Amino acid sequence: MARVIVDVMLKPEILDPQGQAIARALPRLGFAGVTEVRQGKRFEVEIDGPADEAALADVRKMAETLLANTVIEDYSVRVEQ
Amino acid sequence: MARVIVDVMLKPEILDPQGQAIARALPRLGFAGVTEVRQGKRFEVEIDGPADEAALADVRKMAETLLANTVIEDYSVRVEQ
Amino acid sequence: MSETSARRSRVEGYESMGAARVGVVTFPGTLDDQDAARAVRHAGGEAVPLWHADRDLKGVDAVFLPGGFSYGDYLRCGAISRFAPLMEELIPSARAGLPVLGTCNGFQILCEAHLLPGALTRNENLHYVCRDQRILVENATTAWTGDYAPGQEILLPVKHGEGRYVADAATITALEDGGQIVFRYLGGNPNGSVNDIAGVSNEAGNIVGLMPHPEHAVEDLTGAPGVDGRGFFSSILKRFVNL
Amino acid sequence: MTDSVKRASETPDEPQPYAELGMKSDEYDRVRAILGRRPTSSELAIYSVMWSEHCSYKSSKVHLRQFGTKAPHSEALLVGMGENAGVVDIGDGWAATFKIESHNHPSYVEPHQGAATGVGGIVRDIMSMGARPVAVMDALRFGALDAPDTRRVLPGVVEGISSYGNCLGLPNIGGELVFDPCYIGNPLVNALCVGLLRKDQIKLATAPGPGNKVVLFGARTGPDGIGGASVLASATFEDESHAKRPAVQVGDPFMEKLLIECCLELFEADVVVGIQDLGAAGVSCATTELAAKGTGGMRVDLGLVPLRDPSLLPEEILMSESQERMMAVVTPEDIDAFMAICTRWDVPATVIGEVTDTGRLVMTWHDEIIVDIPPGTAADDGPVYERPFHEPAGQAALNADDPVRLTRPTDLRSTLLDLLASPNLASKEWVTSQYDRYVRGNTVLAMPADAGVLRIGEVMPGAEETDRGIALATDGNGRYARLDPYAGAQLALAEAYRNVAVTGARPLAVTNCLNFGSPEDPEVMWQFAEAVRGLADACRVLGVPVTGGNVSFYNQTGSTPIHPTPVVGVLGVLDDVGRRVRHGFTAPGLKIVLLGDTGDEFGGSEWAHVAHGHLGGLPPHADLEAERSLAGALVEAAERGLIEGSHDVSDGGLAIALAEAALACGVGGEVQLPGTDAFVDLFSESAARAVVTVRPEWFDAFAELCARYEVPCYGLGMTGGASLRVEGVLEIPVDELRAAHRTTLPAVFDS
Ligand SMILES: Nc1ncnc2c1ncn2[C@@H]1O[C@H](COP(=O)(O)OP(=O)(O)O)[C@@H](O)[C@H]1O
Ligand SMILES: [Mg+2]
Repeated sequence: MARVIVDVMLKPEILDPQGQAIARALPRLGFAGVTEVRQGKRFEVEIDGPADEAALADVRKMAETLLANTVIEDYSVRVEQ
Repeated sequence: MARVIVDVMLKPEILDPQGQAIARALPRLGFAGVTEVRQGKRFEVEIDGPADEAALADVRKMAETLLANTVIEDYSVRVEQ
Repeated sequence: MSETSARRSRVEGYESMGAARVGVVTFPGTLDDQDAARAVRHAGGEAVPLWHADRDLKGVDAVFLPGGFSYGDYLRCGAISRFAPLMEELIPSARAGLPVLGTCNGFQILCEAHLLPGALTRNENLHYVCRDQRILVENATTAWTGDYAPGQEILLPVKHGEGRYVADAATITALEDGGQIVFRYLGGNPNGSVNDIAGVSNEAGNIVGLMPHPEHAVEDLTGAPGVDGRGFFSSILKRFVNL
Repeated sequence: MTDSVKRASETPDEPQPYAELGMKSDEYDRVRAILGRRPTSSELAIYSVMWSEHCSYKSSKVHLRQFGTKAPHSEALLVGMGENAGVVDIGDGWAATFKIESHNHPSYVEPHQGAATGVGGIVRDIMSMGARPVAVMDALRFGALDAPDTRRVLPGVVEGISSYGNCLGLPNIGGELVFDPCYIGNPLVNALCVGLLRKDQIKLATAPGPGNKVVLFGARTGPDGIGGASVLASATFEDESHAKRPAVQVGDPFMEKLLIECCLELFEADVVVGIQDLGAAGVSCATTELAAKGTGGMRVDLGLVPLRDPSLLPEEILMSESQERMMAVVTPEDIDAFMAICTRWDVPATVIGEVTDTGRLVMTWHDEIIVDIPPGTAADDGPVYERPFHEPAGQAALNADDPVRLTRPTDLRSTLLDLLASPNLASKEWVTSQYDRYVRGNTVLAMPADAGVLRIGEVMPGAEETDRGIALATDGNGRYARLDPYAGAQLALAEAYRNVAVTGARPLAVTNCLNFGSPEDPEVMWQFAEAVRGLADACRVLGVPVTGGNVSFYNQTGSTPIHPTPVVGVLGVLDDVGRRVRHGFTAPGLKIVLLGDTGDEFGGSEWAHVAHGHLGGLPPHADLEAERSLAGALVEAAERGLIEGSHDVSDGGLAIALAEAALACGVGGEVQLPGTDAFVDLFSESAARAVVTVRPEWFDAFAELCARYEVPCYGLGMTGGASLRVEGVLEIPVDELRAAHRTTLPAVFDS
C-alpha cells in the first residue's frame, strides 16, 4: 500500500481563468502581495503494492494518457513522504 | 519572490465522485492495482516577498477563507522547495 | 396543419436519402444522442445507435458524437470517453476518412482523442453558458458544411461550461492558414476561445468538431429560434446520395 | 458491542440519547410501548428519523388533509397525494408526474452541494413513479440582492442546480428568483421535477409478495448527512472516531444520470415490482415505507449494504443520506435480468433482503437481530400534533397600514425604469443562462416565457404518437402571503394557473412547497393553517387537485420567521403543442389587448416595495371565478389560433407586462390606457389579467369569445416600432428598457 501524488498544472502559456479570478479577488479580501495564482489538480492515487519503479512507471503512464491532457497540461509524479 | 503551494482535498468522509469515476475507469484502460483515486486542487500562489512566517500565515488564511471550502475540504500549505 | 403534424413529414427534397446511415454514439452520460438521431431522421437519413462498449461501427457512413456529460465530465470533458472500446474502432476509421462530427462533448472527445488539434478548457468567465449564438461558417467544404455558403451567418444554441478552445500558437497559425477554422463566434465570444474559434476540422475535412449544437436548431417548434442547424445533416446526407 | 434486540431486552434501563435525536420524551415512551421494550439504537435511529417533522409531517398533517377532503373531482388524477409524486392523465395514453420539494437548510450550509442534491432528490422521486424525468424548475428566494450573504449563497446555489441538472440532461424550463430581506440566513431553494410515463406503467412504493428480493442499487452508502447519527454511535459505543460525521451531502450527477437510464430500462423490461427512492432518512425510510405498503414484512441484512466507508455502524447506515441510491423489489425469476441491466449501466446493485409476510421489519447485523418492528408504526403511525395557532399580534395593524397613504409618482417613465431594474423584476438571465434549456430537444417554451412548455411526442422512442404538450409554472409571493396568508396562497395558485393558461395550456393539477417558520410558534402556525385553507379552497374553485408537495418548517433566524412562502406549481396540457402561444410581442402590426379589470391595488406590490420599502394593507383581491374565466378564454382562443403572443400581468402591473412583452422579441408597441388614472392602470397588481396580441382581422372573433367567457377585454393599441409608447404618459426605446432590465444582476455577481 502506497500513495502516489500526481500534480497537474496548465502549461504556463495557457490562460488560467480560475487562478486569475482568485488573484483578482485577493486584494478585495484584504490579501496583499500575491502576484499570481495558478490553479491545477492534485490526484492521490492509492496503489496496492509498494511504490517501486514499476509502479511509478505505471502511474506516469496513467498521468500521461489520462490524468493530464499534455496538449495543455504538465504533470509531475511523486511518492508521498 | 516565493511560491507557496496550497493543496486542497475533499475531506476523507466526503464523497469524491470524480476520483471514483477515474478509479472505475482505470482497470478498463489496463491499469491494475489502484485501490483508490481522490481528486483535489493544487494552487500555486506567487508572493512578492519571502515566504516567512507572516506570509505563510497570510496564505493559510487565504486557504481557509477562499481557496478551500472548509465545510467539505481540508487544505495544507507549504513552501515549494 | 399545425407544426406538430408538419414535423412528421420529412423535410422536402430529402426523401431519397434514406440510404445514408449516420451512427450516433452513446457514452455513459451522453445527453444529446436522441436529439442527434432525431435530426438525422428529420433530414431523411437513418440514425444508427452506437454503444460505447461495443467494438462495432455497424458499417455506418458517418458518425455523430453528440453532446452531454460523458462520465460526468469528471477529470476533463471527454478524457475518459476517448478510451471507450468503440473509440478504438472509430479512431483509425476517422483517420482513414470516415466523416465524423463532434458537437460540444463530442468535440471535446475528438480533441482528447487527438483526432482534432487543440483542447477545450473552462469558459473564461467560469460559468456554464446557454444562449443562442450567431456563428460564421468559414469553411463550407468539409463533409459536414457543404450545404452552407462560405461566409454564411447562422444561429445555433451554445450550452457548455468548458468550450474555450486553446492550442499553441503554431497550431493556431496552421489551422488559420489551412482553412481548418470552420466556425467562428459572431456578436460576442461566449467562452473566451482563441480567435473566436467555435469549431475546427482536421486537414482532410472529414472530421469536424464544434461547441454549438446544430441538432437543437432543426425544428421551428422546439429549440433555438430558426432551423439553421439543418445544413449539417443535409450536407452529410447529400454526400452519400451523390456518391 | 452491537445493540441487539436481545441486548435491549436485557438492559431495559440503559439511557438512550433520544432527545439529542430530536425526539420528545412522550414520543420515546410511545416507541417503548409499541415494542414492549426499549428500542435498540438502530430502532431508535429509525423511529427518530421517521418521526421527525421532515418525514412524518406531524405538525402539518392535520391541515394538509384539506387537500384531500376539499379536492375537486378530477378525471385526470391517476395517483393522488401520499405517493412519491402525483400522477395525472394527459391523454393519448400518456401520464405526467411532477412534484416540488425544498432543500433550504442544506443550501444555506453549502450552497452548491445543497442545491445540487435538492435537484437530485426530486428527480429520484419522479423516477420512483416509473417515469422518465423530462424537465426541472427551481423556485429561489434570497435576502436583499446586495447583501453579502446573498453574494455568497446565490452563485453557489445556481451553480449547484446548473451543474447537477445540466449533467442529468434535464432542461430547466422555468422557476423564480425573488429577493427580500426576510430570506437572509434562510434562502429558499425549491426544486421541481416533471416526468412522463405511459399510463399503464405507473410504479408504486410497495413491497408485495413474500420471497421477492429487496435490491439496493446506485451509489454506495457513506457517512453523508449523519451528523445526528453520530450521537447514537458515540452514546452507545463511546467511540471517538464516530464523533465527526459530515452533515453535508455531496452529489454525483453522473451516477444519477446512470440511475435514470438504468431505471428506465428496468421499467421497460418490466422487472420491478415496487420501487422507492432513498432521500431523507435513507434506508430507514425506504425499508419501512416499502414494507408498510406491501405484504407487511421484510428481512434485511444490513451487513450486505455496500459501503463507501467500512467503519460505518448499523445506526449510521440506517440514517445515512447518501445520494443517488434507489431500492427495488424484484421477483426471484427477474433478479438476473435486473442485475444484468444494472451491469450494463455500471450501476452497482446488491440484494440486501427479502419480502416476508410476518408483519415485521427485521434487520440483522453480523447474525444478530438489531431491528424487529412493525414497519407501519415507523412509516405511518408517527405522532400527529394539533399545534396551537393564533393570528400574529401585529397582523391587524399591518393590514390597516394601507398603501393609499404612500406618495404616488408623477414621473411614470422613471418609475417604470426603476421598477424594471429592481432586483425582483430585472432580467434573470444571469441565472437562467447557466441552465441548459434545450437538452433533449423537446423544449417549446422556456425562460423568459410565463410557463415552460414541452412537447411529449418524442420523449420515449417507440411510445405512442401524440401531438400533446405540457406546460408548467411555479409562483409564490411571500409579501402577499405575509399580508394575508389565505389570499396569498390563493394568489400564488392563481398566478401559476394563469401562467400555464397564457401559453394555451389547460391547467390540470397542482403541487406545492410550503415554506414557513417554526410550527411551534402559534403565529407561524396560523399563517400555515390559513395558507393551506386558502390553497385547498382555491383548488376546489379552479378545479385543479393538489397531487403532492412538501412542507419546509423552521425557516427562521432566531425568532424571526421568513414571510410565509407557499410556492405553487401548476401543470397544464396542450392538446396540440403546435398551438402553443408564444411569449410577448412576436411581430409588429398586432393588436395589443388587455384582458381583465384593473383596480387600485397596491398592498404588497412591487411599487410599494421598491419606491417606499413599504409592506402593508391587503394583497390584491383573489378573484378565482375571474381567473377561471380568463383561463377558459385563453385556452379556447389558443386552440382556435386566435392569439399570436401573450404575457400575464402580475408583479409590477401592466407597465412591466408591456415592457417585458416588448423585450421578448425586441418589438415595441403603442398603447392607450383604458382607465382614468395612469399610475393605477400601469402599476396596480390586480390579479386575473393578461396581455395578448391578436391579428387585427381576428380581433372581432376574439372579442366575441371573451364576451362569452365574461372576460373584460380592452384593445390598447398596436405592436411595432422601436419603443414602448403609452400615449400621453411615456415613451421609452426598447433598447433603453433592455439596458435597465439586463444590468442589475450582472452588476452584482460579475464584479
Ligand atoms: N404541501 C403538501 N401538499 C400536498 N401533499 C404534500 C405536501 N407536503 C407533502 N405532501 C405529500 O406527503 C407525502 C410525503 O411527502 P415527502 O416526505 O416529501 O415525500 P418523499 O418521501 O417522497 O420525499 C408525499 O406524497 C407528498 O406529496
Ligand atoms: Mg420519495
